[in-house]
Amino acid sequence: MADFLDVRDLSVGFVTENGTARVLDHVSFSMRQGEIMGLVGESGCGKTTLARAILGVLPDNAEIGSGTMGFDGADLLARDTSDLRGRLITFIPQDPFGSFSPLFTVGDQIGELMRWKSPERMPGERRYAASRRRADHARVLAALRDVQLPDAERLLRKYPHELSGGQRQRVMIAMALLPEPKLVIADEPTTALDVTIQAQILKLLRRLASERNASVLFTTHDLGTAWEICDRVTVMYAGQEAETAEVGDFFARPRHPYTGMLLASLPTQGAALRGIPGDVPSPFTPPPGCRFHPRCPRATELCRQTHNETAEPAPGHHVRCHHPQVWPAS
Amino acid sequence: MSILEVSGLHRHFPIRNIWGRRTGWLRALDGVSFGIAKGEILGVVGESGCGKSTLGKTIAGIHTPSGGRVDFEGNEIATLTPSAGRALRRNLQYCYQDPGASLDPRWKIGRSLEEPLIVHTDMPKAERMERVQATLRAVGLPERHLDLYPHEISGGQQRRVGLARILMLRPSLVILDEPTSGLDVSVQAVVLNLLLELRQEFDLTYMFISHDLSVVRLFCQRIAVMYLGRVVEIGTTEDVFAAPAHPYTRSLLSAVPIIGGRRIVDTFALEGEPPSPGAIPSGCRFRTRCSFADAKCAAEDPADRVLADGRLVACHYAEKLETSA
Amino acid sequence: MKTFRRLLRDRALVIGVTLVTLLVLAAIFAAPLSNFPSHVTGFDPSQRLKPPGETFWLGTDRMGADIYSRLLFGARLTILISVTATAVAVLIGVPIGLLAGYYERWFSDLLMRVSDVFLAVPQIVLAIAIAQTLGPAIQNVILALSATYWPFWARLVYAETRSLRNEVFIEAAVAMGASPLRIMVLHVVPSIASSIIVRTTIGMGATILAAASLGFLGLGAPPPTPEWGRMIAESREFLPQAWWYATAPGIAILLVVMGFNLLGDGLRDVLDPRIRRGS
Amino acid sequence: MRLLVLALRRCLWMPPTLLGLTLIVFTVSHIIPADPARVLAGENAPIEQVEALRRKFGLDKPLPQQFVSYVADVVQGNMGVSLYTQRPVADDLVERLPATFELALFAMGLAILLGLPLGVVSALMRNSVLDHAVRLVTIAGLATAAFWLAILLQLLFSMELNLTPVQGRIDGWGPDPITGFYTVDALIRGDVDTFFSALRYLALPMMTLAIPAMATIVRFTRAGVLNVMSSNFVFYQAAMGLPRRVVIWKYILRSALIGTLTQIGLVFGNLLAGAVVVETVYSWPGLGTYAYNSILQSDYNAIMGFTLFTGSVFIAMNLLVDIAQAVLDPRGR
Repeated sequence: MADFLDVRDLSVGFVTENGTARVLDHVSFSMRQGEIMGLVGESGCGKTTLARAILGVLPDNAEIGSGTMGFDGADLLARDTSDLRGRLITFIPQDPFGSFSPLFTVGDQIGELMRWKSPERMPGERRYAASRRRADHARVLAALRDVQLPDAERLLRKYPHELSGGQRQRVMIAMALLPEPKLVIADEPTTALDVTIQAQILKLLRRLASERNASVLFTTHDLGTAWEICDRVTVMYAGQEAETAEVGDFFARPRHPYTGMLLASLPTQGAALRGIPGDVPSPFTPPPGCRFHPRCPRATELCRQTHNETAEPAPGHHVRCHHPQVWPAS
Repeated sequence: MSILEVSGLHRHFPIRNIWGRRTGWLRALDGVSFGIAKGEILGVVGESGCGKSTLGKTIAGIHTPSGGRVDFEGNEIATLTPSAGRALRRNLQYCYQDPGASLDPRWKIGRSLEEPLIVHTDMPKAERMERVQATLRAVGLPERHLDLYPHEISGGQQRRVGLARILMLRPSLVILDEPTSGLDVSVQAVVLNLLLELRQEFDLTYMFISHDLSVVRLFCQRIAVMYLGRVVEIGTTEDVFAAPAHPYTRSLLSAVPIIGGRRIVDTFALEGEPPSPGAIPSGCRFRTRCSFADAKCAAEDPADRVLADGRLVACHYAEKLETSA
Repeated sequence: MKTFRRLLRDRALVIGVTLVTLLVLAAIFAAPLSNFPSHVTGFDPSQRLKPPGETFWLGTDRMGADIYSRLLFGARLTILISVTATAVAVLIGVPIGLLAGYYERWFSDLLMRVSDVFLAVPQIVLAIAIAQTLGPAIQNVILALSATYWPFWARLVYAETRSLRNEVFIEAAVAMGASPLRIMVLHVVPSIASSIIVRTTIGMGATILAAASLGFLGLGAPPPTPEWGRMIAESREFLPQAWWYATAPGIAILLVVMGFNLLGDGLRDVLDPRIRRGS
Repeated sequence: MRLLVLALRRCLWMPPTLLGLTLIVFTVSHIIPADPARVLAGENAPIEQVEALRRKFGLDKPLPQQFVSYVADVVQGNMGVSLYTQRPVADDLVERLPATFELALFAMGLAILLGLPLGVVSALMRNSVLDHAVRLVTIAGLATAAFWLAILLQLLFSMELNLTPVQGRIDGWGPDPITGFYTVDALIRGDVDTFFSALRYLALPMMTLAIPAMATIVRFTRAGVLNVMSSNFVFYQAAMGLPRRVVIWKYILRSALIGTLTQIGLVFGNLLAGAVVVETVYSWPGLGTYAYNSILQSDYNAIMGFTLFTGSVFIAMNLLVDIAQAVLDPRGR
């Protein structure tokens, strides 16, 4: 099955007063139709930048150094994607509260989305015909019921500040699925939620994604969440995609040293706590070659000098490392 | 001998209507009782709105309690005037989620560390500086940091200075409010190790408030689970994680992802969201979401009961619940 | 060195600093700089209403006095009034705002209600009423302006202190046992100092405008002391022939007030880099 | 319902504030000057006349009693008699009110009509040539003395280009009042010539008052829009590909307006204050000229009446702004 989203050799830098932050370094990354792809990594690893690059909403001072982004037959980088956004690719934010305008009701804001992005809208349509408005309204009510929100009609009349965190995130999921997108980009959607609410949202997202056969790119810094909901997982480190694998393989037989050490420092492991010595490199002065080499026990001269190509030591298991043996056998 | 005994602690915030008249109470702490033994690490867990931070701040004297007793090292400190309370609370320090944020950005680090000694002791200057340097070394920072401003050092180093400031008065009990939340996994491990070292070196007792159950499981010896302003279960970490007695604790633990283990997307059952602390249900506060609730739960708010294995639980049917996870 | 370079790059600040320095220099060296220092009180009717030329760079007024020299000496008055009035307003307003903001008790509301009442009356109107009853004199202008401007600082300091009150490092200082006075003096004041400085700089500009308006209405310093506002009032009779008579003092006021406003804006960014640029 | 209660609560604050205002005005007129009676009678009035005045106005009674009687008078609308016009001050104020309000409303309208869009556009096109031009004009606008600007405009438009009259409010006698607003009355009567004549007179004073007001509005709108543009919901709407114009003119503008609204209340207050100076330059027969003349004559009661009146208008204005804000911002409800 052809890869449905194919990011190749993508480099992104942010031009600032004190130099350019090279946040993404020749990242290649792909997703298959209908799967939930995890994009994990610690803060500052570039996962949010990658997600926003796909969405086409990088800030003005962003500079795309290299790379192509094939999606549904077109190169996202080459064209203005505002017609795709909200239609074929939709977005679920981390902070549901801030993503609503406080001055309009929930109904107004969902209505606004449907006006421009409803699957029934003809491209270039100017007038919002009453018939389409009614059909969209029915869709909205169905979608809200689908995300287990009782009394949808009354909810539409409420203002965002009258909803709880969990309710708002459910509305966000409904809004992301209403345009019947091919790809949903969820940027840390459960990070701001309590653990019992997070569990409900993950369960809901998993069910809806499979029912609608929509692919989901799910970014998170919490490896537990990735284990819960993702089919495949990619871990990022300092702007490089260190390792990608099926979720079982990824957690059981990690091959990239960073993945291994990261998993080892998880509190759930019970063993004595071991952090990862050293600090994450600054994007302004990234180390040459593999960016993990200053902290890597396996680092050799090769890692320090040459660009780390992605190898596939096992089927479907990609590791961007010169020594991709299974961890911890160093 | 327990260093801290809390009994029936209440803290209510008034709810005012548009006319400014009080129409009800936000019962953030609704009768909390527990004790902490010397040298122990007690974990206090629960979701947002359960009152765990309010509990920490009320014990530390930042909030004045609406009722109940707090005995710290033998002295009753809940009902004292702020100034009298402050003297007795010298040995009890409260550590904010980001200890670095408790530093005045316009003060040099040395001065921030010296302040507690100036306020509480009449140590001469030389002795103060000597203790400042010793404590700074204890948290693993070089002496030259004394002349720097907080924004001139990294977030991690600021966190260490914040901890050093708390240790200046050589407290015996430190209340840690969510010290690891928002931190990346690798940084979390570094912070927890530092806390353990400091506990060793300064013979500290910790009250560890957190919503992250996997960290609490690793770090604490005993755990108190809070829901809507009350402690619903207290027990040793092994017992609570092995066989949770209270239905809420059970749901809470079943919501924690276990890498390599069962997936909550298949097993998790709890529905709905906790009611607001301003409108706590009658009887048992968890009954609106508990699958075992019956008429008795609706009528009577269960008192704290001690089970056979010494565990404390606030549920009428704790023993009879079948052990299904 | 880096901050100095950043300062230079900030055009608003540079222009502001130059204009304000020019004002100060003009005031200090009014005598040597001016062509006709005697014209501060003396005059020469034979030179009445001369247009700008070599001798009278900015022309002469109805009494034949050199406008350029009178403007220089007027600068002294402008600085005297704006500095003293603003200083008095700050000395009254800041403590009130600090006390009202730090303590959340009955008197903080009372203090704020009182400052609301003062704010309810447009400044210039109350200043007129006060200046008029006390008669035209510099100290009355200063009293009138400071009496009506202190609420601006009370309001500003109240808001800043109230928002600072729930900052973590203040709550930590309280929890640690520092006394309220110690916290106010050692923590609160230094933290809000930068916004007070910014507000004071901009306030100077506003005070100069108000002082000029009082002068224009004849409530400022009595003649013959050179006062920019009154010079413009005098010029009205002789328009449009003596166009320079009205324009010169007006431009002086414009440049000086602009100087203070730009200085204020520039300082806001320099003193408090946390506030995102471009506001 | 909540909104009504909110407004009512704010109204409750009005009487005490007004009382406070009266106290200030009373202090200024009765306590500060050494001998109010002497000031009232005038410098060279004989002693007997001063004594008569002292008894007449009860200035010999203890101060608190004087204050109570002063408040009692004011409440009944009796603000004493104006020395200058020999008529009750209250009547003078009410008679001259429409002229000032017509001028103020036109100036405010112009300031908002130009200020808001300019503020939004200069925020959207940040650091463009337009943005810098607007900021320069704004800073100059805020630094210009209103009375000087008035004289300059007179110099340019009236005297040099004589497009507009130098002073006054209308040719000959104004239309007999229905609302007291010349432009409105002219329109009601369909009398086009008077309408345009009134407009020609309004032009310069309106612009003089509008420019500083507009400068303030541009400044706050620009800051408001910039602030809102960095908020999460603007990013979310961009991520969902909503048309840029919808995001700007519907969502961003409305949020930015909330902040600007409070400033508009302040700006209107300063506009009223500015009228004192600007009306005198254009000898516009409004409250401003009345206040100016009463200053020249040191006509006590008139000055105090004017101060009290403008203060109450200002307080009412702030109340209106608060209510409008509660209407616009559902979180307040």
